[in-house]
Amino acid sequence: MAQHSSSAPSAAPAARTPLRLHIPEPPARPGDKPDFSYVRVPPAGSLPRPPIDAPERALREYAEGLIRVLDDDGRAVGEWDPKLDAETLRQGLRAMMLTRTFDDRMLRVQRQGKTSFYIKSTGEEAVAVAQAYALDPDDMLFPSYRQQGLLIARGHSLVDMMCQIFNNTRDRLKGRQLPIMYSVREKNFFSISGNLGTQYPQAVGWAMASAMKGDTRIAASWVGEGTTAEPDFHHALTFASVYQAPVILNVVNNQYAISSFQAIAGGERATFAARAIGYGIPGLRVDGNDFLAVYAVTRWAAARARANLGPTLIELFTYRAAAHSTSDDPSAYRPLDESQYWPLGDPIERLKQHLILRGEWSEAQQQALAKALDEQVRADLKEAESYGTLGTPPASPKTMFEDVFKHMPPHLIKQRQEMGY
Amino acid sequence: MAQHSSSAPSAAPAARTPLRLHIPEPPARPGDKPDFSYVRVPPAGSLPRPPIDAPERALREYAEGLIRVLDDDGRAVGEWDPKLDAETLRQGLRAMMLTRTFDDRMLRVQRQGKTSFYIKSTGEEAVAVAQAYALDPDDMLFPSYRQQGLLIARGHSLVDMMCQIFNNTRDRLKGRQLPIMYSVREKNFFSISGNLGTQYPQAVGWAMASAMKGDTRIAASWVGEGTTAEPDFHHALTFASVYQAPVILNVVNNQYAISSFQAIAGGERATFAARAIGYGIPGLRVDGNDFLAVYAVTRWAAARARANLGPTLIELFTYRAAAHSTSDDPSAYRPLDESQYWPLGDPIERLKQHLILRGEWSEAQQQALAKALDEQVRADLKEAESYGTLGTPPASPKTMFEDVFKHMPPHLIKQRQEMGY
Amino acid sequence: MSTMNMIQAINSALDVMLGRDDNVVVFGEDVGYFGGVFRATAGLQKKYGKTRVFDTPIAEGGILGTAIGMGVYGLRPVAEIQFADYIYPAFDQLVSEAARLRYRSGGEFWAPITVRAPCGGGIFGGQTHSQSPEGVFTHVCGLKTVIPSNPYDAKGLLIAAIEDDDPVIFFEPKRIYNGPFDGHHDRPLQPWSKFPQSEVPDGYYRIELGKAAVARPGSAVTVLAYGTMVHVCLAAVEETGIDGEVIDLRTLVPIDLDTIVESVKKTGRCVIVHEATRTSGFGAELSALVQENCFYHLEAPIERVTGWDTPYPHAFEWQYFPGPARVGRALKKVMEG
Amino acid sequence: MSTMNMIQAINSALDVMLGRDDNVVVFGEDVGYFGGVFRATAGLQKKYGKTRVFDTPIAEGGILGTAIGMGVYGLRPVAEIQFADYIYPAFDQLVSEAARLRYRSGGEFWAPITVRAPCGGGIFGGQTHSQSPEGVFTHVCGLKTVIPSNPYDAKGLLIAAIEDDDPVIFFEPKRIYNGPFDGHHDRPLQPWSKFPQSEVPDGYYRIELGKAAVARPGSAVTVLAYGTMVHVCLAAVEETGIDGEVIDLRTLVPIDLDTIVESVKKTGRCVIVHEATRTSGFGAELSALVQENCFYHLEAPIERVTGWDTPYPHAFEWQYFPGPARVGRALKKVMEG
Ligand SMILES: Cc1ncc(C[n+]2csc(CCOP(=O)(O)OP(=O)(O)O)c2C)c(N)n1
Ligand SMILES: Cc1ncc(C[n+]2csc(CCOP(=O)(O)OP(=O)(O)O)c2C)c(N)n1
Ligand SMILES: [Mg+2]
Ligand SMILES: [Mg+2]
Repeated sequence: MAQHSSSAPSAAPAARTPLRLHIPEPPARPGDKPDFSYVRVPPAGSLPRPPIDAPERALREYAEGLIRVLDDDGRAVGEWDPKLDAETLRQGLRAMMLTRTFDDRMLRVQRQGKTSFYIKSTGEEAVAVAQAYALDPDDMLFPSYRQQGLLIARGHSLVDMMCQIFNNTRDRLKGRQLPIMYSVREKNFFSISGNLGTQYPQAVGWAMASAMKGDTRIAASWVGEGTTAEPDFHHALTFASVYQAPVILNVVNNQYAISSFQAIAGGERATFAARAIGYGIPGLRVDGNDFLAVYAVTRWAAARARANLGPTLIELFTYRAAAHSTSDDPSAYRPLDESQYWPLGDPIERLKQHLILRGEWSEAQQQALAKALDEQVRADLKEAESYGTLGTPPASPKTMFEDVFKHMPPHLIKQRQEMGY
Repeated sequence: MAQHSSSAPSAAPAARTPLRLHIPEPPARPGDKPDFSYVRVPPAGSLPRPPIDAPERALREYAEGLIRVLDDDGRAVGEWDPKLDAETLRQGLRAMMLTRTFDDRMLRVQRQGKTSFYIKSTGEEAVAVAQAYALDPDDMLFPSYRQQGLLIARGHSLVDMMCQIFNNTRDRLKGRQLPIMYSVREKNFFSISGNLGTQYPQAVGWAMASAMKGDTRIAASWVGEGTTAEPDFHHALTFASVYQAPVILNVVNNQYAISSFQAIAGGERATFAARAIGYGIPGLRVDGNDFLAVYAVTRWAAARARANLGPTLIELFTYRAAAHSTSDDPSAYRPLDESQYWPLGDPIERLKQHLILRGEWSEAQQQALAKALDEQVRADLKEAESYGTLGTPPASPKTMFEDVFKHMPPHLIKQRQEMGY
Repeated sequence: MSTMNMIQAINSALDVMLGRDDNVVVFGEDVGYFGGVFRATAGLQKKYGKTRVFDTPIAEGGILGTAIGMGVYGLRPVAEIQFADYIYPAFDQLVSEAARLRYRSGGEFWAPITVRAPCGGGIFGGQTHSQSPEGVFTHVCGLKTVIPSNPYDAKGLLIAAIEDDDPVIFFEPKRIYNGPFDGHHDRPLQPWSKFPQSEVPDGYYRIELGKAAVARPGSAVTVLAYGTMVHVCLAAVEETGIDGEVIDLRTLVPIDLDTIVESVKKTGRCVIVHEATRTSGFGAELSALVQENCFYHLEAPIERVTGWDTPYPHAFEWQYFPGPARVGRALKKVMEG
Repeated sequence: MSTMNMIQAINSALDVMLGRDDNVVVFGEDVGYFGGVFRATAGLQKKYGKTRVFDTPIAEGGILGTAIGMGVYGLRPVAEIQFADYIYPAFDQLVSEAARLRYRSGGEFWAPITVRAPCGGGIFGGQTHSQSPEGVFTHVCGLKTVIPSNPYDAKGLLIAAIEDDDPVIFFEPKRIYNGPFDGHHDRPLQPWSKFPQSEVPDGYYRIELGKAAVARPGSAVTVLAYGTMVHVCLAAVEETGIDGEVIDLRTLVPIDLDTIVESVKKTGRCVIVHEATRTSGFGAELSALVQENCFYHLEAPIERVTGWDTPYPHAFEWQYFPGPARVGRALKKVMEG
C-alpha cells in the first residue's frame, strides 16, 4: 500500500447526470380548474380510536391518515365519535356561526374604514370552537391570529373584541396592537404575537411549568402549516418531547400561507402531523371541518397530557376559504372559486346536517339562529362603536410610555415629557 | 337552547392527577457501572439494501434499525457490504489511524502549552474517513469541528492543519480562528463555524445552487446529535425536503453533547434518523464504528442525490471516546471507563480485524504502519513548529483589519492607523 | 428612462440584474408567482423561471442560511424578508455567518448576499410591521447597511448591493414606496411621478455604496437622515425657514464620514433624525462621530429626533412617528443653542 | 460573609433565590448535573432537585421561548446561555417576545426572566467565545441589560435581576470570574480574595438595577466603563496619574444618567471604554447622552476606547483587547484636548 497520504479514492464516477432543482407548485392557478386530487379523503369512521396510553410507535397511521367522524350524509360513525349530547352540539354550532357572523361583520366594518385591518377564519371555525369545547376553561391557550373562535367559544364579550379592533377608548390593549391581536387573561387566552410561531415554545414552557408545580392545567397552541417552517416549531417539539410536557400542539393546515401553497411549507413529501414522529410525539391528522372529529381528537390528546403521557401534535386539515387578511387578494394566486371544490365541505353545514339528521335541529331553527346572531353582533357593534372607531384615540398618548417596563424608567419619563406630557 | 353566549362546556372533569415534569437522565453517572442496555445492536447484515429510488415511506425501518456490515468476527455480511477492494480498505485504515495519531499528538501539544485548544475525534474516525471515501473529491463538505478525518482522508497537508492550530506564520487563517476551525477551499472543505449547526442550511443552499446550475456536485454536512435541537437543523431539513436538494445531512450521534446525554437532545423518544421522516426525507441509521457500513450508506445516499432523488439524513451511531475538548473533563459527568463498554467497538480495530480476516493485513503490518504514521506526524509537527506555535504572532497585527470586507472601508483604515499601522 | 415609484425601481433593479447575471437568484416568502406582498418581484418569476425567482418556506433563518450556501457556491442571492420586523429569526445567520465568513476563512469563502427588507412605520402596521432595526446591524462588523430614500437611488443602490461581494442589508422604507412622505399624514400623498427622482434609467447603473448625498444644501445646520426621514427633514427645513443642509446618508455602513464632517464644520450645528427607537440607535453613533470629529466647530449640542423607546403603538402612530413638527422644534433648538 | 470569586458569588445568588422562592428555576446547556461549563450552577441540582435546576437541549431560542412561557405561568426562570456569542439564535424570542409582551398585552402578561450569559474576551476564546453583544440589547426597548464588575455586585445585581418583573439580560465578563483583570496579561492574575469586593454576604441582599457606582472618585476626567473594563480603567488612571473618576455603570438600561452627568459636569472631560466593537456600540449612546446633557461643560471631545470593528481575532487577542495603554492614551488626549 501507499505510504504517503493521498486523497480518498472515489469509485470510478459514472457519467453524472446534471442535477435539477425542484420547485413545488400548487395544482391550480388563477384561470385553472380547481384541483384537489392531492387530497385523499378516507371514509369517516375508518380509523379506530387507540387508548390514550398507546405508544407513539403504535400511532403512525394517524399521522398519515385522516380521522373523520361525520360521513357525507352527516352521520357520526366509528370509534372516534365523541357521542356528544345534542345541546352541546347546538352550542358548538352556535359558536361557529357566531364566529362567522362576527368575521363577516368585521370585514364589512374594515371595508367602511372603521378599522385598519381584519383577519377572518371562514371555513376553519370548527378548529377553534371544537377545540375550545374539548379543553377545560382553565387550560391555557397560545393561539395564532386565526383562532378567534376560541374566545367566542369561551364566551368572551364580542364588544370587548370589537373595542380592540377599533383601538377605541375601551380597548384593553390601549391602542397598542393591530386589530385582532387579542389578549384576554381572564379567559386564559395568551397575547397574540405578530411574529409567527413564537407562541409555540412558550406554550411548551407554560406546560412545563404546570408540570413542575404539580398543577393539573395543560396548555395548547396553534400555528398555521406555513409557520411550521419557523424555528420555534422545532423548539416546541424538541422541548415538549424531551420533558414530556402536557401540551397540545396544533397545526392548522388550511392549504395556504398567504399566497404560498402548503407544498412550499413542506407538505408535498409528508403530512404536517408526521413531523411529530421524529420527536417520538404522537401526530394525529384530523378532518378540520368535522366538529366531532376535531373535538374527539383534542379530547384524546388532552386526556393523554393530563395523564402525564406527554404532548400530542394535531394537524387540522382544513381550507382557508377567505383571503389571508384584508391586505390580501387571493384571486391573484389561486382559482377564484377554489373553495367551492374543497372536498371536506363546510364545518357549519356539516354539523347542522348532523343535528338535523339526529332530529335535533331544523332549517327553520338554523335561520332563526342566524338572524338572532346577526342581530346580536349588530347590537354589540353599535355599543362598541359608541366607544369610538379607528381614529378615535383610545386614551391619552401619554399611555404609550407605560408598560414598556413595569416601572417607568427615567429615560421614558423624559421622553414622555419631550412629547408634551 | 340558550340564546346567549356562554362558555364552552367541558365534560365533567374527573379528579385530575397532578402533572409532573420528566427530566431525562443518562443510565450511568460517575461511580456507577457503565450501562449501555439502551443500545439495541441488531446482527450485522440483517437489513436489506433498498434500491436508491425507494420512496421514503418504504425506508422507515432504516430510521430505527441500525445498518451494520461488519459482524463480531470482522466478517462483512449482508446486502450493504460495499465490496471494497483491499487496497482501498488499507487506505481507509491508514487514514483513520493517521487521524487518531494526529489527534493524540495534538492533545499532547496542547498540554505542553503550544496551542490554546484542541478537539479530538477519537472513536469516531470511521465517520469522517469512510464518508470522505464514499463521496467524490469535488463534493462540497460542510463539517462540524469533529470531522478532521475528512481533511486527512482527502489528503490534506497535516503541516497546514498544524499551522492553523498553532496560529503561526503559515496559518492560512491568519491567526483569526480558534485551533481546529479549519477552512480549506481547495479540498472543498468549508470554513468551520464556532456556532453550532449553522453550516447545515448552508450546505442545503450550496446543493440547491448546484442543482439550479445543472452541476453534478453534491453537498454533505455534519452536526452532532446535540446540535439537532438548533433551528438550523430544522431549516436544513425543511428546505432540503421542499426543493429536493442534492445533499447528505449527517447526524453524528456520539451519545454526548459536552456533558449532556443524548436523551437531553431528544434521543429518548425517537432516533435522530427518525427526525427525517416528518419531512419525507429518508433517514438511515448506521453503525458509525463500522467503516464498511458507513461507506455503503453514504454511497447509497450520494447515488440517490446524484440521481435527482433528493436528500438523505444519516445518523451515525457512535461514541465520543475522548473528552469533548481540551476544556472538558468527562469524569465529572460519566463513568470513567464508560468507553470500554461501548457495544459497537472501535472503528480502527474493527476494520483491521476485517482486513486480517481477509488475509490482507497482519498485526505486524499494523504495528509498522502505526510507527510510520507516528513518525510522519512527528516530522510534520517539527516542520509546523518551525513556523511558530502559540504566542508566535502569525503575521503583522495589521492583517486583523483585512477581510472584514473585501475592500477595507475608511473607518477600518482609521482604526488600523489608531492601532499604530 | 421611465417614471417609476420605488417598488417599480426595485423591481427594475432585480430585473436588470437577473438579466445581466445568471448567478443572480431572487427568493423569499410569497416572492415567486405572487410577486411579493409589496409586489417588488412581480413578473420576475414569469420572465426568468421558477429556479431563478421562487417562494420559500416561512423561515427567515432558513432563507438566509441557504442564501449563504448559494453565495458560497458562486451565486448572488437576493433574499426578501417580508418585513424588517421578521428579520430576527435570521439574526444568527447574519451576525455569526454572513458577516464573519470572509474574515474567519482568511478570505477563502464569503457571502455575497443581498437581503431586502421593507422597514419603517407610518402605514398603520402596528408594532410588528413598522420597525426600523437598522441600528443593530450597523453594530455588526462585516455587514453593510443601505437605506434608500427615492426611486433613483433605490435602483442604483440595489444594483450596487447585488454586485457587492459582501453581505448587504438593504432596508426599504415602505412608507415611501409610492411617494415621498414628509410626515404630513393629514395631507394627500404626492406620487413619485411628481418628483424628479422618479426619472429612472431603464437599464443598468449603480450608485456606489458608502456615499451620502446632499438632499438640500444649506448653511445653518446639518441635518443627518436617511430613508423616509429625508423627506420629513426637507419639510421641516422648508417649514421652519431654517437653512438646513439635509444629508441623505443612503449607506450607514460604511458611513460617508467626509460629507458629514465637511457639512458640520461649515454649519456648526447638527440634528440627527431617525424613526428607530432612540437608545443605541444609529443616531447615537452619528452623534458620537460628529462630536469626535467636529467638537471644536459645534456651537450647540447635537440633537436627536427619533422614535421613542417604546414599541410602535398602532393607534398612536403619529405621536410616535418623528414628523416635521418635532424635527422643526429640534432645528429651532439647535439654532438657539 | 464569605470570600467569593465571581462564579461563587453568582452561584450563591442562584442558591439564595432557589431557596427563597419556589418559583425560581435554573436551566440551560450543561447547567444541571454538570453545573455549567463555568461551574456557575455547580451543586444546585443536587440541592434543589432536577425540576428546579436542569439541562436543556442545545437550542438557545427554545430555552428562552420556554422560559417566557414559564414566566407567563408564574415562575421566575433564570436561563443560562453558555456564551454570549450564542445568544443570537434566541434573538427573536428576546426582541419580539420577552421585550414586548407586557406592552402589547396592555400589562396582562409579562416575562420575568433572567438571561445569564458569560461575555467578553481576554481568555483566548477566539471569535465565538469572546463577544460583547450588549449594545444590540440596549437598543431593544423593554429589556434591561446588566453587567457586573465584581463578586459583590454580581450577587446583588443578579438577585435584583431575578426579582425583577421585566426581562433582564445579565452579562458576566468571564475574564474576571477569578480575579479583577486589568489588562496586563503578562502579569499574574490577582485572585478576587485579595480585593474587598470579594467579601460577599452569604444570604440575601440586592443592588438596585439602574444605579451606577463610582469605582474611583476623581476630578480630572470622567471614565465610563462596565465589566472587565472597569479594572482596565482603574489601572490606566493609576498608571497615567491622571485623576480620573471611574464610573462603573453596572446597568446599561436603564442607565444612571444622573451619576454620569454630575461627574462630567464636574470634570468637563469624558472617556468611554468598552470591549465591544466600536460602531453603534453602547459607547455611542453614552457619547450622545454626555454631549446632549453636558455640552456646555465639555472641554475636550469625548473619547471612545473600544474593541475594533473586526471579529475578535484569536492570535491578536491583546491587540484587540482595549488595555490600559490604549485607555491611558485616550486619557492623555482628553486632558490635552
Ligand atoms: C416571523 C414572521 N415571518 C413572516 C410573517 C408574515 N406573515 C404573516 S401571516 C403569514 C402566513 C402564515 O401562514 P400559515 O402559518 O399557514 O397561517 P395561516 O395564515 O394560513 O393561518 C406570513 C408569511 C410574520 N408575521 N412573521
Ligand atoms: C449556538 C451554540 N450554542 C452552544 C455552543 C457551545 N457548545 C459547543 S460544542 C457543544 C456541544 C455539541 O454537542 P454535539 O452537537 O452532540 O456535538 P459533539 O461535540 O458531540 O460532536 C456546545 C453546547 C455553541 N458552540 N454554539
Ligand atoms: Mg396556512
Ligand atoms: Mg454529540
